[in-house]
Amino acid sequence: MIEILAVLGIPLAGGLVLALMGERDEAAIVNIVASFATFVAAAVLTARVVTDGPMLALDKLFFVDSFNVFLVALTAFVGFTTSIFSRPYMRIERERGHVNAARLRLYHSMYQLFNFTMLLALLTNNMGILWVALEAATLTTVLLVSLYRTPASLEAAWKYFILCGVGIAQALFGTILLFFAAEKLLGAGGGALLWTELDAVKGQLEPTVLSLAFVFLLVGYGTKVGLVPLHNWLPDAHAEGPTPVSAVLSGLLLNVALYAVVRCKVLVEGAIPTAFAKNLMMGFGLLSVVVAAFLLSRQKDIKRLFAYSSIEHMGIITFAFGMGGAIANFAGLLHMTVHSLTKSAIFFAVGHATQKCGTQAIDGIRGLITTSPVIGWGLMIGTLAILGMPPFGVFASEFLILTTAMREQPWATPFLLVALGIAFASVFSKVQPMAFGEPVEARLPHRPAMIPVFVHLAIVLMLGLWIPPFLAAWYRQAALLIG
Amino acid sequence: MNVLPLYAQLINLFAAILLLLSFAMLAQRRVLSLIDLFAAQGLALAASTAIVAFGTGQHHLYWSAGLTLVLKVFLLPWILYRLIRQLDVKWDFERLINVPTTMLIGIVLVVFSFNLAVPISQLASTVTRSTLGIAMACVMLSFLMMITRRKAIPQVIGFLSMENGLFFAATSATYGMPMVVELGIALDVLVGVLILGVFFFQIREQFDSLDLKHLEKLKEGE
Amino acid sequence: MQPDAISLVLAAVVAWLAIGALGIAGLRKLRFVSRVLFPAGAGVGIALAVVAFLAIGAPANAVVLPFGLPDLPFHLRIDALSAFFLVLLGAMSAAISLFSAGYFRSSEGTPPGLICFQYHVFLAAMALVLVADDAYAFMVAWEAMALASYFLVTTEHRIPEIRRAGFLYLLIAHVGAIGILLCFGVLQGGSGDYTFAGMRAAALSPAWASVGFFLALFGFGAKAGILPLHVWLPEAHPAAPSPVSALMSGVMLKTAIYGLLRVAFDLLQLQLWWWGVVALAFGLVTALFGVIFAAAQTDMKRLLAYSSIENIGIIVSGIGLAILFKAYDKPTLAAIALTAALYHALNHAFFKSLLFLATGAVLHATHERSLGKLGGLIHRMPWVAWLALVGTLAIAGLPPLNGFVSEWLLLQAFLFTPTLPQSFVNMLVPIAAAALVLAAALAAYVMVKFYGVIFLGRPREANLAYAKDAGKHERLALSLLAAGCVLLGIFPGVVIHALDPVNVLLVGSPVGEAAGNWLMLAPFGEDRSSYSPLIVLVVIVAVVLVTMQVVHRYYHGRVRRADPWDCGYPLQTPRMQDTAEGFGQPVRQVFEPFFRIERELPTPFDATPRYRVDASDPWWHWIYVPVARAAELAARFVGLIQQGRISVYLTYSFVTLLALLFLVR
Amino acid sequence: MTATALLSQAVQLALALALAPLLVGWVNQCRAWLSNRSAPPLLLPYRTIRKLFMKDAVVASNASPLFRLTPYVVFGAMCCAAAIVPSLATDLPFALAADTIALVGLFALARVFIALAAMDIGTAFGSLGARREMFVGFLAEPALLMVLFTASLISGSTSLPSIVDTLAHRELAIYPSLAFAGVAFTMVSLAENARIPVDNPATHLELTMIHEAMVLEYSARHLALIEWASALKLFNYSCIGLALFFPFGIAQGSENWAAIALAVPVLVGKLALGGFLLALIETVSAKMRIFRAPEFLGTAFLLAVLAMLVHLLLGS
Repeated sequence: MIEILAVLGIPLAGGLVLALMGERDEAAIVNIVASFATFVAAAVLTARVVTDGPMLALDKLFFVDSFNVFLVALTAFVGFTTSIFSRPYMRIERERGHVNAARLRLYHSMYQLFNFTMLLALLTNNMGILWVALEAATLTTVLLVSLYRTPASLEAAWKYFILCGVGIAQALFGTILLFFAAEKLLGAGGGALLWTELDAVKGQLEPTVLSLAFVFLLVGYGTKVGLVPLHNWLPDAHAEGPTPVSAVLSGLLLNVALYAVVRCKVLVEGAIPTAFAKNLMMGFGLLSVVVAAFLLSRQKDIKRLFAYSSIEHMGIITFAFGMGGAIANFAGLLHMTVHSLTKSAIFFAVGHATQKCGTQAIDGIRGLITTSPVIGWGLMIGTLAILGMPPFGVFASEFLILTTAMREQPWATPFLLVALGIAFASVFSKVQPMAFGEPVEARLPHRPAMIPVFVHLAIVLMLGLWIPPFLAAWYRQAALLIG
Repeated sequence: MNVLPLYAQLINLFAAILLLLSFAMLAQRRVLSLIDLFAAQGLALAASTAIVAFGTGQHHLYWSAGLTLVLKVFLLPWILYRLIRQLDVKWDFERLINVPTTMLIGIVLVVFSFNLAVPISQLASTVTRSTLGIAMACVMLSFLMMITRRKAIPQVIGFLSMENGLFFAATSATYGMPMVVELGIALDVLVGVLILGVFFFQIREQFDSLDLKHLEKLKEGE
Repeated sequence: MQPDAISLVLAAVVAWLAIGALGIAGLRKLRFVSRVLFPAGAGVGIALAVVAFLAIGAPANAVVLPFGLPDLPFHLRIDALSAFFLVLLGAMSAAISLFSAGYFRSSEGTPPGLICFQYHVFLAAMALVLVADDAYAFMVAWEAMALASYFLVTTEHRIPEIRRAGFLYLLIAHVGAIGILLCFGVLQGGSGDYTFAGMRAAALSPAWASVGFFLALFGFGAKAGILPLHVWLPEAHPAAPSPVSALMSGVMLKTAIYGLLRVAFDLLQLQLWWWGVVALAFGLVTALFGVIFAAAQTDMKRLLAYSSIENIGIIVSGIGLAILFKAYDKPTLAAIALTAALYHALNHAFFKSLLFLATGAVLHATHERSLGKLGGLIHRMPWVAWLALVGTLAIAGLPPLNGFVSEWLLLQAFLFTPTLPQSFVNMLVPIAAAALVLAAALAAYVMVKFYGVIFLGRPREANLAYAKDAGKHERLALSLLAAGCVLLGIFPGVVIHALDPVNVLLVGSPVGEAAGNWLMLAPFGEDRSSYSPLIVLVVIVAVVLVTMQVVHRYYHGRVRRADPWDCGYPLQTPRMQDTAEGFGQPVRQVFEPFFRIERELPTPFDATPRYRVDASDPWWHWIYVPVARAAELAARFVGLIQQGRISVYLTYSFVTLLALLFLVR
Repeated sequence: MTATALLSQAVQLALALALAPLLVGWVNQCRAWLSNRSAPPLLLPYRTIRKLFMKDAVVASNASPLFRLTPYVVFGAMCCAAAIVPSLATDLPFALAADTIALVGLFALARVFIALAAMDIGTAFGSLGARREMFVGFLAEPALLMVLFTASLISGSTSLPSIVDTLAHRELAIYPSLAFAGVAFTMVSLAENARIPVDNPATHLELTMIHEAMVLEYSARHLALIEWASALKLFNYSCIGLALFFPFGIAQGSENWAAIALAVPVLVGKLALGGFLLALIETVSAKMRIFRAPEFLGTAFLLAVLAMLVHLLLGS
């Protein structure tokens, strides 16, 4: 209870404080401290849930079970490491005149609020609040994406806003339909939107309405997940915002949106006897993987490249959850974890690399290993990890997903094989000369914060070789929950 | 077939008005008139919400009605008016698809939405269930409007109008969502419009116009 | 308590990893790395070989490590098959590490400590591949192996061609790995049990088993270099430092063979005859293609890379034959075919490592990889040259050296296919045997070219006169490998006897007692066929010695040195010798359809006539270029959907929504 | 393995060493007759070899030890081969050491060494000869093996004495496959022994030579050994041909000394006839361009494969 309030309250308060205190040198420190406090609170909450089991709080308004608590912990953790990374990064941006004091103030404040909205979306039990939180997350990130006020960033932010706004409006319609269906069973009071209540009666919900609702919810939240063909905002928003924002967008927001989809899927699965929801998710997942793989090969901007890689991985996770079953769900959850850790680590490395070379163009970044081995190896290892090279965790989950798919959905495997192959070729052929090759000389005015990169990669490496028992137990419970 | 109670008939009437306004917005060429139509839609929405509240005794819907009235009839149109005056974009504008075609597509969408809503409406316990189809049609029409417009402001108005359709669905088909959710939605909409307002200025500052054709640089195709 | 084999293997792996970690610690200390760490690694290799050799005949033993996936900790197990390949790994790594001790210089692009790290991780990963007993551990080790070798290949990463080679290598390795992964997905049979024990227990339908087998053939074929997945080999081998090429060609390709054997004979419980036919066909086509291309190469390491493709083809055809016999329930014959394949794997490891290391020594001495600029090194580098001669004769498949033994066995196995009940398969024999013999004969051609152009004749460049012979580490390593080639050649009976536990494990029957004679190789009895390399060697040596004695005793034995005669042509220059291109010309001409040849012919009026011919790999143009183009085209097409126009994006969402709504009603 | 067997082995080897130059002389004589030239003496090859042994060896200044070693190795390999091929009797203890496949391997060994030696001096002709020799070799070797395989399939053994035993001493059967194989074998032998139409042993016409180009740099005892070795090679091939296609008269076992004694004149007669036929073929055909050789040997290869297929189809 108190932990939940702390998890939500600290970033909210942090956002307000940062908004009020204005841009000073300490703002970045406050940002880190607030993020760290959030992380500690999340850790405590996690410990509570691990020991005591799922909990409902505040008149059933908040609900924590093994599925969302691990996402809360992950979100708070990546939020914290990103805040560490963002300090030198934004300082350099400031000194180079890309942002001014007012914008930096906006940035810090919005960063905290964004964390708040994500945590709210994860923790709430109310499908309506979930929607509100996700919409609020869109709003805060729109401001973050447009931070540089360049034509490109404005365009990206505008597209992001309109597409996600419209998308999420569909999700609201889906939520209304859900409410409409549940209200008969649960009454018009607040109960009809509470996930726990819905989950309890999901078998009796009207299938026709629910399938209709699921279409709206999937299209709505799917837009935020970045499922093809609803993904068009994603690469723009990732590429044009500040890199810490790209890191949290890719590493966290997509996860949270996918979380929403999965919550809805659980309800719909319970209500509809057919494999409708499964097939839909598998179809979207596969389409995303394939299309993203092809688009990867056309990228000239490093951040865009990894944005498409995020689409690809979201596709894989969606496919896994669509397939369902203990192993696939386990793998999907694991993949969510390792993807957000790896992808954010990559964005950290990319952020410093782009600052070092003064460009986001892939052709302009060369020979990082020679000039700054730390950034170069960070990028190289991160890329190999995200491409599914063992012994990193991404491989562990892809291993489970692919082997399961081979038996359960063999028709999908040729697509996956082709897509993963093309994705590998596209990404690696672009990253290899960036890390290797003849160096481009440049210096950074501040020491880059590379610790988060290696901490993330170390965790991912560990997850590939050894998943701590408590984490495994946790994933298993969550996998069971998802069904 | 038994006759519906008066309030239900009134709601159906307002539903029809909403749909009509949606069509009108789809066809409207002038920005200012578009805002007027949007305000009118908000008014119809508020009225219907109030009637639902009156007819069914769901008193929290009065709050919703009031909120709608303030937000969608006064506040948002006022903001938009101000924006247009400051940005000086009153003139007519071209569009992607011509009006008759748009209307034809719109009619097809309405038929489709009704078709989709009929089996669901049978299940509802509310008297106003048949409005679900209309609400869906409104959402679809707003969507269509957003697709066809090439300027930023009408696109946003389309977006807001879509919100209206959703709101109508919430109130008439289900007698309203829980209050906390509605407040949240309203807050989001308000903040969204404010942010968009800021955006308009920035876009115009960067591109000297609010034409969306300037916002087509980020792409993959050649 | 005596430690069991698997713990010792694990200890070796850990030792290698530790040596690698020490390399990181001494990142730029060349002396420390080369004088201490690499010899230590060689010591571990010897120990591993001994342990594994003792384990071949011993019962399998297993261990479960406390990490891995939650329900799937790493299972390790050593049985006869793994032990055999571990022997190979241990022996090769010992020699190659020894060579590396003298080879790496600080001028290479990557610091020596890092190379040491990557090198030992590579070794450790290969060892783990061979003892992995569940799909996950296998895949982790497999890809770690690919990754470590990738970094080794791109040691000099500033050169764009080397980066390209590394990229191509890793790409094909990765796609192959996905194939293997899917293969394991099939083999687990939906049970969710990814241990090899579980896979053995899974009852697969023939259709699923076939899917599994062909995925394995694809996946392992990509690593082994089976056509048409071979294109990375001739790129990666020249790019890598020579010890790494030796390790990759000598050992890493064999891990793919190991994997194929593991899946085809151990994990799959049934074999269908047509798998064998397909494997045989792929193997032979690969062998022929590899050797024909080797003949046309002008870069010594590329030539060896294509020769590796050839040898892999021979091994795979042996495996195909073994599958064929096994499917028709003729275990003894299957054992002979399998023995031939395993033996050839072993032989290839020895002579190919020897030759790659020799090219490494040449490369260091001359800084030249192109055959067109070498020549006459037998005078400057006698050690390397004479030891390389052993390898050359062995790889050319000449008695009494080791390459001949395995080819002999394979041909013997071929001669007994007519006992199969299927007449179609019987008709295959002449063609298959002919292809095999042709490949073997061409190999001799290729190796004469290789050896003759590098070591014999006159130096084609002036600076070759300053070439220095290899150092003592290198000499020792080369001598060990050459001794291996000879010993494996003249004591085949002993080797085959040692291989029998593998045969029993995989095909359920030993080759038989007849083959176990140390002197004589006679798998079907002496009246059917027999071969005794030792006697052949003794007789040849005896004749040579006797003749020498006689000639020198009864005649004067005087020797006078003079200019070469050459039909009296007076103005001889080294440039008038056959170049590598010239030597390859007959093969290019005869097998023209296999090549993609670009010629640049001078006209009679050219003041500076230039002749250029470029024979490139057609598979590149037949498969890879079209695939790349198709992918590019598809990408461009897919790119079109991302127009940049927001209305279009909204339309996508809208249409998606409508389509799904339409679907749901 | 008995003492008599060893003795018969020794006799056979000695006979091969002794008769090989004679066969060459005989073929040369026949060729001269057939082309209406006055014939050289029958014993000329012996005299040549003796003369060469007497001379001072002239070795190119940049020759490596490999160059000087090669003649001995080639000679050794050919002796080894001669010990395997049954010419008089089938009980050859040494034949166990190498079957037909190994025999082909021995020929290849000799070929590789001589080609390497040819490249060692680094002259234009040397490497040209080496290249062409290996070229002919890789075309001829498969065809030869196919021929031997056909015989092996018929007799169920790859050991030459067993093949001869089967073909000569079991019940008489007509093997149509052997007809094809015989033609193929003849063609291969021509190529392998540097005979017209593939090569011409009597010429030093620079651009057409193969074998002679390789041994250009050899002189004196080295050349003598090489000449002797190539004579042995011709002898071996002839004996293989006789053993496969006209095995009659070869003694079975080694106990029967009378049979062995009888086998000697039979062998000489067969060789005389074979030598004459060889000379005849050489006389009536013309030397081919080197790049016609693949067609020629390809035909041989095809015939050999056909022989095998015929055997498999007809079962005989």
